Amino acid sequence: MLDKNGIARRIAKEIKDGYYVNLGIGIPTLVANYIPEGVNVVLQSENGLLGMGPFPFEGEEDPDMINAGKQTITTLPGSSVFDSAMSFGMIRSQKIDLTILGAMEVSENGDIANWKIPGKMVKGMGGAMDLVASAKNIIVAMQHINKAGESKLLPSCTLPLTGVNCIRKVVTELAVLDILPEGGFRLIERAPGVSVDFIIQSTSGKLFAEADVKEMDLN
Amino acid sequence: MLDKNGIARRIAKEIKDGYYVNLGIGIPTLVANYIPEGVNVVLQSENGLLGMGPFPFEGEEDPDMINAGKQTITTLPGSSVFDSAMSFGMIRSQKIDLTILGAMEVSENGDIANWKIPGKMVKGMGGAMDLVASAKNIIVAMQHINKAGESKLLPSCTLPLTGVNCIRKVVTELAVLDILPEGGFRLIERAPGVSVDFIIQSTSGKLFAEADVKEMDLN
Amino acid sequence: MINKKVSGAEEAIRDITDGKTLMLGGFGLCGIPENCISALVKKGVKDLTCISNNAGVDDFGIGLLLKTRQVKKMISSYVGENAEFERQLLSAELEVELIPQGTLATRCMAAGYGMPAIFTPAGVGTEVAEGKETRNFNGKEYLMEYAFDADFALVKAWKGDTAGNLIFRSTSRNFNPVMAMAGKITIAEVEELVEPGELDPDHIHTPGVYVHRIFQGADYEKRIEQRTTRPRG
Amino acid sequence: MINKKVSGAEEAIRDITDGKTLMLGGFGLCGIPENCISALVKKGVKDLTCISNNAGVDDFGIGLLLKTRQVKKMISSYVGENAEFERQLLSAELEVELIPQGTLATRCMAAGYGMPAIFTPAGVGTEVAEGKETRNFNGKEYLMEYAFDADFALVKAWKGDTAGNLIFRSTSRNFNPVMAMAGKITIAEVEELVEPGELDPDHIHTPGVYVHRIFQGADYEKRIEQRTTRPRG
Repeated sequence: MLDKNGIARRIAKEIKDGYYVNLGIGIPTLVANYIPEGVNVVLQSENGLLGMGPFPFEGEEDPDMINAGKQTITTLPGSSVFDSAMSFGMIRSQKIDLTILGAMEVSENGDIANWKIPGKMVKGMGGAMDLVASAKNIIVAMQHINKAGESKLLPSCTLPLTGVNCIRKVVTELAVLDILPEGGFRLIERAPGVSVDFIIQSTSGKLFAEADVKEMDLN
Repeated sequence: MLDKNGIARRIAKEIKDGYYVNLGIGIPTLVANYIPEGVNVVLQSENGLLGMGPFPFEGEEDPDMINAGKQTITTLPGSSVFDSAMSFGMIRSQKIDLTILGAMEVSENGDIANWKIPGKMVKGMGGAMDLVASAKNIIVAMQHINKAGESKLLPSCTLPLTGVNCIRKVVTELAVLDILPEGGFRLIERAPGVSVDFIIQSTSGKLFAEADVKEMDLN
Repeated sequence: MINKKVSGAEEAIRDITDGKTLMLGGFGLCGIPENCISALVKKGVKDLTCISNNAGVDDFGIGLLLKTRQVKKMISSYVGENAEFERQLLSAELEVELIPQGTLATRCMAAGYGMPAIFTPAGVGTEVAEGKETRNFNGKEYLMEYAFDADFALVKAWKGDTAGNLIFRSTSRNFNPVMAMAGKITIAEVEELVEPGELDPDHIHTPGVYVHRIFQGADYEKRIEQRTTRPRG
Repeated sequence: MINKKVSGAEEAIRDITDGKTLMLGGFGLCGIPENCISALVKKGVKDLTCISNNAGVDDFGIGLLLKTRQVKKMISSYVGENAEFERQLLSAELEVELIPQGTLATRCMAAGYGMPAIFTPAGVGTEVAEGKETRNFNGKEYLMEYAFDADFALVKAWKGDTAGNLIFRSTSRNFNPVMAMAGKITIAEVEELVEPGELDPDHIHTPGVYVHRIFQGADYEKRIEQRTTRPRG
């Protein structure tokens, strides 16, 4: 079973040289730490930046330079700043090659819910609805099961949706799964030490799994 | 009867302190020469400039700094440059207080034609269609009669239209006229030495003219 | 040039009265019009509708206006990090319209660009789409969203000149330029106000035509919401 | 950063083949991609559809491509000042679609901003409106105009870096930034190409994400179309 950093490490392997990538808040942010040497990527932050760098050294934080998670950051040489309309313009026109974001629930037909728990929590969708509606290539980083052991990979989402029929790949603490265009999860890789049976038990949406599915390579 | 500079001089009197003004090609360009001292205006050029200044001194022409007539120009302190989309954005959202442009024909219901003579001349509408469709305040600078003595202020335009029901004020070599919301030209001022009768003869569209209409004050 | 300079925040907001719709620039606490917000609190104007990506935190930014109950309705994309806000929302003391961040930005831009409506795929199939017209272009569904209609836009820039030209610094740009274009009256507060001619025309982000009043703000706190650092060496 | 640098115009336009749709930046002869146009003439590629505000003059700019009959269709707003163009148009050798300048700019922007269509009042009630959907918003009529779909955008900037970031100079900016956003493949030629980090991120007009290939152009003529001056003192 993977921890958050393990999920981030596995997702980082999906990033190809020359990609522009948008990283959501939470586990997706950690992905930046695992991008392989020699793979040139540019990170977009939807508040208006291309070329996000690491956190600043202590004492060098600049209140005017933050990412979409409101964290103080730095920029890399070749970065550019723009306004929010242009930022979502480039997202809508699919200039961003890969979007990585978190989810509370994903359904077997690629729906995603991640912005609201009625009566309990309303933080808002931020840029997530724009991202999932526009991106050509989305990876969801999420927990496969909640603390009660219930699956979050469902036949259909129970929470208010963020986007419909838009997710094609999910990476959890247990597995890497594709979502098939015709519907249903397909098990691609299992996390180290996790059995196919456990993944089957932990997935309440329709799941296609072969018995000999390979274990993830995290290196 | 006014010459081109006279028309420009009369129109300049319509410009109020604090106006943003777009000047079309031809007579409208000349208006800039007659803006009274102490009246602060900012000239917009729709190729992407606010704060247009006079022509440069000889030898100081900059090929990167032109106006919408492709003339080399200078800028005044406080000018700003922007792209064509923003330029027409500010035109559509009515940030420009006054638009002055030329016309081949104007009709008694405020239609204007100024971009095409079928089979003979096709230069294109440039920004004129955007300007007349959006501006809240348009003054047309034009010849009242053509070389054959025929009126260009018509019951309805004969040439392809640039805009419909959008012109409210016309300044010609003979007169200043309003176009009434309910239709018809209304004579406001006559040019020095021009009789009301001659203006009536020279206007083929419906004209409302009182016998004692005042002469223009050009100073 | 046309001189847009006013003496300060109080003069700038003089005609903001109860019930008006305001746009407020900023993303989180970054690039927010601190001086205008303080002046609104001091003035005590009520029943405001605020269009702003976020709602501040409990004791800063728009949070200050929420605490004093001056806001009737918030139109935002993300309102986490504000307990008082969540309380007023869950108790229905505050109207809240949550809309996608890109839709928020583009509805501002639409107003500034004189476009009455725009099409976006954001929110198709979700509760955001309820009651909205959808339209298919090239096999993809879009929502039609209307341009905002705001009485005032309050923006914060780094530098400005008295002709109203604005330059923003780093990611404090965010919603400020699109809101500056969208307000019927746009009020800009800047860290440094200079004379016309001191800003390079090619560097200006918001041309002065969009700005009706400008002043140099005082005592900027520029609070950091998430201070993240890495160890040296 | 991702390196977008190519050796020159020939490599940059290598896959522009007969029948493609191109956007070309510039207003009149100001800010036009001189090197790319020369390379297209040399390559002899034909049946091009060119989206550009103007059509150049007889012996410069897009006029060079018209003279060699490489253009099948022009989509422009203003085509005066070009006798060969007028001849081909009146003899129907050349297809021409004239559209309002603001509509041209906004249809580019729509493509770059992922908006399939926009609304504009320009052309309502004129022949430009023929066959187009109209819609009333708040008592005013608008035309619905579609985003452009261009295979390539060819733009000219003043400075650029190898990451594709562009800065334009004075009014040579014009259509270049909106076309840069709109091309499926965007090729930028610049007067000065620098390394990433040499351009201030706050001064960049076109972020590198929009630019696929960039090169430093040679021998810019930057011809002046209307040389107007005033007497000294």
